[in-house]
Amino acid sequence: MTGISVIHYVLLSAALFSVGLFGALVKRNAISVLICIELMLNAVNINLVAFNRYVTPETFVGQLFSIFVITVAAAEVGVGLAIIIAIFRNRLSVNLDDFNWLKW
Amino acid sequence: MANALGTVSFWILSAVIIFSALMVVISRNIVHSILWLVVTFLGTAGIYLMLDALFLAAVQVLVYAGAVCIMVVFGVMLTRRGNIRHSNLFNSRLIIAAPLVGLILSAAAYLTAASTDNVPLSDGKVPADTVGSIGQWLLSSYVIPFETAAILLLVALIGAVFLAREVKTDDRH
Amino acid sequence: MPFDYSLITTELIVAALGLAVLVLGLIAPENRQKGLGPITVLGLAGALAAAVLMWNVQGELFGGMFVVDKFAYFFKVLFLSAAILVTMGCTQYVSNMGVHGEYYSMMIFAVLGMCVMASAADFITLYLGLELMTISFIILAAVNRTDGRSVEAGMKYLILAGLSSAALLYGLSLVYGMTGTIMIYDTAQLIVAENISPVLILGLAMLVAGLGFKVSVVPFHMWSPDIYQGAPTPVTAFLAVGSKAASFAVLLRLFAAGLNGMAGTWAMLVAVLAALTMVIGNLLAIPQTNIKRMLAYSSIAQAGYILVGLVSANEAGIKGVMFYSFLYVFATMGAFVVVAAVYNKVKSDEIEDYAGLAQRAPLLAAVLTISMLSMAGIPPLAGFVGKFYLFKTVIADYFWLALLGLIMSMISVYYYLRVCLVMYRDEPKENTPIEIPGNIAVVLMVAMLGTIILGIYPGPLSELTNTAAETFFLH
Amino acid sequence: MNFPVLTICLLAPLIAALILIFLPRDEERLHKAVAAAGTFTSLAISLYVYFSYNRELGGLQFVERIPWINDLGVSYFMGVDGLSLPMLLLTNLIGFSAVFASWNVKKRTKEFFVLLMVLVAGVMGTFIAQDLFIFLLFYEVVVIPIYIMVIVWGSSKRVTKEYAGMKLTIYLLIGSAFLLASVIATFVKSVQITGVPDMSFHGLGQVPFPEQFQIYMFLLMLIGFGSLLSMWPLHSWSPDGYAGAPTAVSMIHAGVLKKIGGYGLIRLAVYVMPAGAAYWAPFIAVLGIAGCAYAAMSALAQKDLKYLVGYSSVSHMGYVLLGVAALNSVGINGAVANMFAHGVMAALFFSMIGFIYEKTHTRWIPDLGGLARQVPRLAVGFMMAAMASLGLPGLISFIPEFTIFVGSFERFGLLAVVAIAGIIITALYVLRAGANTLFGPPRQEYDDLKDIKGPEMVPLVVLGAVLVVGGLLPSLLFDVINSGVEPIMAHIADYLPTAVQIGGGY
Amino acid sequence: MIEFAMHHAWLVPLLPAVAFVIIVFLTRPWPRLSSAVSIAFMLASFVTAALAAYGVFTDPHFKHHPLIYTVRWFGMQGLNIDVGIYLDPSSAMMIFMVSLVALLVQIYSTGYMKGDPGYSVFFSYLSLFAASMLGMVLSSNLLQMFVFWELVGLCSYLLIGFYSFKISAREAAKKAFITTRVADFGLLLGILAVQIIFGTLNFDELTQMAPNFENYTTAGMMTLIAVLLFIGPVGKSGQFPLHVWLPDAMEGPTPVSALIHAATMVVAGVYLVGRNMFLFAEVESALYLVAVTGAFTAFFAATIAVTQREIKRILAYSTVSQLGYMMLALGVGSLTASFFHLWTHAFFKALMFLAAGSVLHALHHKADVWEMGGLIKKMPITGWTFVIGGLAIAGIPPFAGFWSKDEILLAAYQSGHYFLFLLASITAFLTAFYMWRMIFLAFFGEEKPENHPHESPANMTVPLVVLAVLAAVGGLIGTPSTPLWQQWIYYGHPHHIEPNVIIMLSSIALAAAGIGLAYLLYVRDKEKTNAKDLARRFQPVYKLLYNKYYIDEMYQWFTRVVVDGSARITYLFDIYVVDGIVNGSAAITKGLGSVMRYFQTGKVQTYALVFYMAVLVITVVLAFTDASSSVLVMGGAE
Repeated sequence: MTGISVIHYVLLSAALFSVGLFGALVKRNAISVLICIELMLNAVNINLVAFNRYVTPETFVGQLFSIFVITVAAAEVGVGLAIIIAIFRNRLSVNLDDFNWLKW
Repeated sequence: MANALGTVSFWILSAVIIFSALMVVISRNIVHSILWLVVTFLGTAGIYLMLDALFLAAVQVLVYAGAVCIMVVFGVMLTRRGNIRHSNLFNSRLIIAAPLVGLILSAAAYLTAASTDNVPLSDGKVPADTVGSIGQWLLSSYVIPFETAAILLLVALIGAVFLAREVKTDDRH
Repeated sequence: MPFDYSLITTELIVAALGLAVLVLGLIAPENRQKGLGPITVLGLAGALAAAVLMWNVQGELFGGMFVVDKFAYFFKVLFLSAAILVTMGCTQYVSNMGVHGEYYSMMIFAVLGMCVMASAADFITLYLGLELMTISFIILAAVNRTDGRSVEAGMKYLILAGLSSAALLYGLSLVYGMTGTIMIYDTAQLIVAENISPVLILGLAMLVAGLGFKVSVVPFHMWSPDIYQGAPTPVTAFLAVGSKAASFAVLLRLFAAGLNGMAGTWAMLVAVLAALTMVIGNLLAIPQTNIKRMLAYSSIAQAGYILVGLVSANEAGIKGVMFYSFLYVFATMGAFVVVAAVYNKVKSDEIEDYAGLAQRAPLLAAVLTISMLSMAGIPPLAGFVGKFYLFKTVIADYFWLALLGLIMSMISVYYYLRVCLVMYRDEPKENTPIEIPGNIAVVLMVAMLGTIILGIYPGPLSELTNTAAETFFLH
Repeated sequence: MNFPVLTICLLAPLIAALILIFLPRDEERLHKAVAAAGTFTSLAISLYVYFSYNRELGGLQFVERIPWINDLGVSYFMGVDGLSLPMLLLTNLIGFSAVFASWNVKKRTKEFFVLLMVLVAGVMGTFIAQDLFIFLLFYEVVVIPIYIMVIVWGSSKRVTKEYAGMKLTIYLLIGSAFLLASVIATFVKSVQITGVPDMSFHGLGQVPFPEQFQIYMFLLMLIGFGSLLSMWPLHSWSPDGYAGAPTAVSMIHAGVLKKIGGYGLIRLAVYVMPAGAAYWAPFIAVLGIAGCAYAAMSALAQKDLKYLVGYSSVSHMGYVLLGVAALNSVGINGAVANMFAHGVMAALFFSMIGFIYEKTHTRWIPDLGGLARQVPRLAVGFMMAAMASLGLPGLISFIPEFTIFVGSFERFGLLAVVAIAGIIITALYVLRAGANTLFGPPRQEYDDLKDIKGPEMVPLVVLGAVLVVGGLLPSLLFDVINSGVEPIMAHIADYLPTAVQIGGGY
Repeated sequence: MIEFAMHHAWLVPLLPAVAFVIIVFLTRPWPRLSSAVSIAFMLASFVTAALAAYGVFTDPHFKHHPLIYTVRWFGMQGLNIDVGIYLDPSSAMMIFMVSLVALLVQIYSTGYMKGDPGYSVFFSYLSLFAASMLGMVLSSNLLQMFVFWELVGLCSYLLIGFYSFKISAREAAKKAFITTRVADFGLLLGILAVQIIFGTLNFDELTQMAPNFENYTTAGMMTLIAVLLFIGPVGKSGQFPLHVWLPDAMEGPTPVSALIHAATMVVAGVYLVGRNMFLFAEVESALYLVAVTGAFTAFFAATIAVTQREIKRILAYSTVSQLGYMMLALGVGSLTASFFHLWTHAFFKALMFLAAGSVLHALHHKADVWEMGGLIKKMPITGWTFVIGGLAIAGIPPFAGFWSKDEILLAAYQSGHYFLFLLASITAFLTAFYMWRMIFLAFFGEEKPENHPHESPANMTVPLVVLAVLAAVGGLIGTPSTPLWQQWIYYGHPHHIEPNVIIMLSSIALAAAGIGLAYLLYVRDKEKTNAKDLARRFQPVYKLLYNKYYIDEMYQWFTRVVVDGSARITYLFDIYVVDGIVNGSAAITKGLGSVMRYFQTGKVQTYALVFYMAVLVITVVLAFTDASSSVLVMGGAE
């Protein structure tokens, strides 16, 4: 593999992470932000899997790690959506900027 | 040949992932976003395949592209209000966030590129029985994280049910 | 690989208790739900007893992934004590809220997550412990669904915790990639000062951010005032104590042990962050009018003090962190239990509604005062000794930090005393005394006496933390 | 001495406080009685200790030492020497008097006396602790009770009592932050040098700290102790604080609490950091002198009695600093003695002002006048305090001042003259205050004032007696102090510069 | 008995002190008892003093070897102070005189103060004063002397302000205290310098050291010390320019004026200089300063006295003037003359004050001599004793004042200070004039119908008579033919000054002229037109004199404008600058908190933004500053 090294994957991960971050920072919709966080976690997973492949191919450390990350991410989305639903009932909005009762 | 194929597929997959991810962010309609998200996830699964992580690719498709996205769609439906076409707008932070993220990306890219020689590369072979090995690992060395993850899922489940449940008026005595 | 279950007795008890309470909560009739509180307390006490009894039983599981040393035990004892205190002290608050099973089980699972964190010696265990704790807290923060603020707190915590987890993970993945291991103590050998990959700098920043978020270090602190204010008081209390202490345990393992080779890179950074944290935490606490928010800022400042212990990254520093975290339990629990008790009666967290508390409930006023002063580090209360131990470790190299810390802690007295002013000087709006149920009184007395005794006679705890800190670098 | 006399002395007020907590709220007389009993016990014990202290032997006596925190080398180390003994006695004299000066407190007596007892015990602790750490434990115990007492029982005038209390508290605390930093650094350095943690004053005194280190540390300690001692220009908490505080607090604060600053300066800063002391001495002297003159001038412009005494006490502390800065036996002897003297005098002053305020509801000098006719005993007390304040021979403060003058004149020559000139200004403002308050045509509105009597007389009798006895028999004070100062001087002698002498040898 | 008295001379001051304590703590509610106690103890003290004095004056050994016994007072390394008794002819003379006058004044006061609500207190003060004064006289070292010096000042303060409800009394007391305090500042500095240079304050040791002062210090320093020490007496003995308090001190009850502000306390300064002659004698210039101050004060006060109207004020200025004489004598080096005048002055001035008190008593405190007249008929004892006093002070032989004043003039003349001698002589003339002006106005001439004077009771007149006798014959022990005084009281060696008949005669002539002029202006000229005419003609001078050269006003201006002004400025500086910094930093801290809290917008993505911004900053800073990272290394050498 002369063309593609681990660094390419890491760079891809960085890019994906940045896109996710960008989305998380600029979207109004809470669900959208949640999605973007998932993008960031995905980026991490790319990192983990790539390092697993190139650094520790014999063990599955990286892969295992990403499996757990996926698990946690799923759980987070579940809880997240539940909370979004709860707060939507309360405020009739999913715009994160509306949730500013707690401030200063 | 294999290398060339690998290189080409990497670039294609990368382009797909980044483009779809950008579309996730850019779409003004949240449903479109979710669809683009699926594309991203699928692209990622492709990357996993390239990295010999077959099981993970499968998990990615099942859990992410399937379960999570469906869940999110439900979330959207439950909280839908007003025009769906404008359900996923930008807020006013764009002007700061964009350069910020750009800078983070450049810093990360610069540092990553600078560390090319520092990665402790290994020439080891990937064991053939991926799924079996992962199962072995999970239930031996990684049993504590595994059990913790189990409890975590339980917690998330209970919590999600609890939080999303309609608050009954007689809930409070 | 031998698997010694006895090493995870504490975790097993807690997990079992959590499941039991969850199930009981589901099946118990409405009017019996109150019984869950005592059950929780008893169960946690059992786990605490186990942790204490196992003090000398040390070992590792899975080739060092799960380390059971005195350092871990110490923190487990701390989490469990805090959980017991907060559960006991806030039963009334919880039953007013009307959520039992879910609340108690989440609380217990949060403790479980913390226990896992305390022992975690690899990234995966660490991450899962952390996430178990975090998700429990997200749910706990939003547990009072009828209160918009509570849900908002949950919402904010969810988003920000997700973002910070992503940062943490990203950092962990880079460390993993640059070393090829996820074992913390192995990284210590692999990362040496002479050879640091540039990308590890990014990783380091991400790790600092991710864990700094959990311990609310400025500028990663911004979530905490909002969440502390919005979440139900017992949750806030436990968040302030447990979450913070567990994250410090992880922070110590990760930085003082794992990234010790990079200490030259991060020591100054941590020192600056600690200084920032102290300053911003204290300054922003000054204008607050809501006591929970004020305590939130104050606990940010506390994190700044504790972070000082990390700067030196040696046994003395770790000992300082442990010592301070422990006494911080008493102070914070004392303060928040009072806040909960007052809320039960007054239905307000505004400082102005504490008027005349000294006359309505002298005990509450006294405990709140003493707790706050301990946080400020006024001798002879425990906080003073704790600060002494912490600042002792940096005074030779970072004198400015120690001086700044001491000055800021004296400035903090300003806003603590404003509460005292209202409690002691003002006449109560209504003159009925606030009765204090037995269990709350016990918690308050424990918190108060703990604060005073640790301050006056810190010898035993000091010895204990010394031995615990000694085990830290042994792996 | 196996019997823990000092511990009992320390615990007596605390036990009284504990009893008070369990007494019912409305038993006001009982509260006062318990408080009086507690402080009396301490007073009796400290008198016993004072007079049974072996002056020929000197050194630490009545020692109790129990290991306390091993890794910090801390021990519960109680003992008295010639330095702490007068301060211990002073604390209890004033504590006891303060109870009676508060005899007319009506509001929330229980809390008041609980806090007062804690206050007394805290101050006492600083003076008998021979371990730096234990000293620090007691050092700030008192700040919070004082704050609460000021805001609840204090009085507002030019500034609100809330402001005054907060200023007092925060100011002193921030000052103490510098002290704490230096203490921690000193400790760490000492462990570095000797390898053995030891927090006792004696132990730290034996450590050969590098000179540069001593100079830095001394400065920090000076800021810490100096702000407590209301060293110019760190004094601005003092007048406001005293004005806001209730009588008992003003008495204890001006009387003894401030003295912790001077005491600590000698016991810790000078003793442990002699090279630093030698380096900074001229600077301290200048600040001391500036304080004397400046505060005296400010006092001259005051119309509120408590402000007047507040500034006056700043001025007097200037003398103490000057004595310390002299860094000779005479100067330090004088400084310690002056702390004692000023304590007694200031306490008496504040208690009398307290009574005046209680009875007339004003402290504004132009609103007063002719009280000598209506409340003669009060006037006697006031005048005694005033006379002591201006350093009248025959009362306690003259000899200490004289001693300070001798000590500082020897070292600083003409510089000291400015401070000595302060006695003129002092006389001016003190006499003006006395004259305008007590003398002149009696005012009708005060015709039916009741003179102090019964328990109210206690401060006057106790403190007045000390004023006179100490003035007539200064050796009672000086012999004890000297037995404490001599060892310190012997210890630091090597570091001191040779004295600037006027003319030839002496 | 005599031996006992001498060796227990500490009883002399102690006895009145005991009386003070007894009165204050026990007998205060019973006025008669209090006065009895006071007088009894004073009598005992007087007897002891007399015996001790007798002992001293019968044994020539004491001329050069004072009887000293001391006990340790307090001490430390570098400063040891004793208290003790120093009994030599001078102090023996002083204790005799002081206790005698004090006794007489106390007896007198039983009448004068009768019925006063503060009767007991008054006696307690008198006792305290006597104790302090006697203690001062007997002091064996400078510090002890200073202690009692201040205590007499205190008593003076208390007694001047005895009628404290009168604003004038209150102010006068304050003024007295503060003025003397200013002077004592100098004295204290002097004492400090002595302590530091010689290492001791004991008179006996200092007496040994002073002649060899070069071993210790320079002449300049010695002069400075002497001048500093002299400042104290300037204040206490009412020398120019610190004399201002003394006339005002007349606000006190008249016995007090007699005792303290005429006979005893005010001469303390003279005594102090005399006691420290060994220092002054070493430095010519200091001595000259003393002489000039004395002479000027004598003249200056006399000029003021000429125009004053109140009886006690005239006497007060006369006291200032006479004190100037004494200082002059000291300054020209004659301790003998100075103390001799001190001795005679004590009697005649006490006598005059007491007599004046008797007058005031009779006239219900009407003080203006112009409103009196012809009193001698209604008050013969008072009047004639006053006349004796007047003759004595004017210097008419053979009354006491003549001999002592003559001694002074002689000493001044012989020392070669002719100008001072001239000044002193003019003063003698003025003294006779203003004194007799007062006597003529008050006691002779027409009676004023609105006055209803009556002679005072026996307890007041008896002391007058005793003092009158002493004023008449008290000088006979120092006449040229019987120079007993000169043989006992001196500094160094006895003066054998040849009597100078010319000086003697001229002084008599001047005195007579003064009296005569007074007679012409105030007795012969019934309408006093000439006097009034003179006053009118020299209106500016008259006003200047009548207003005491406006010195009080100058001082008042100084205190009000300079002192109070700078006090005000200091205070404003304190609350606005020093406090301003404190409050300012507090405000900044609080302000920062209040401003920064608004960054906490409550919007979750803002928080996230800050979070990642921090990540960026940390990364960049660490990557580009940290030497241990390889980034820099890569960009550098490698």
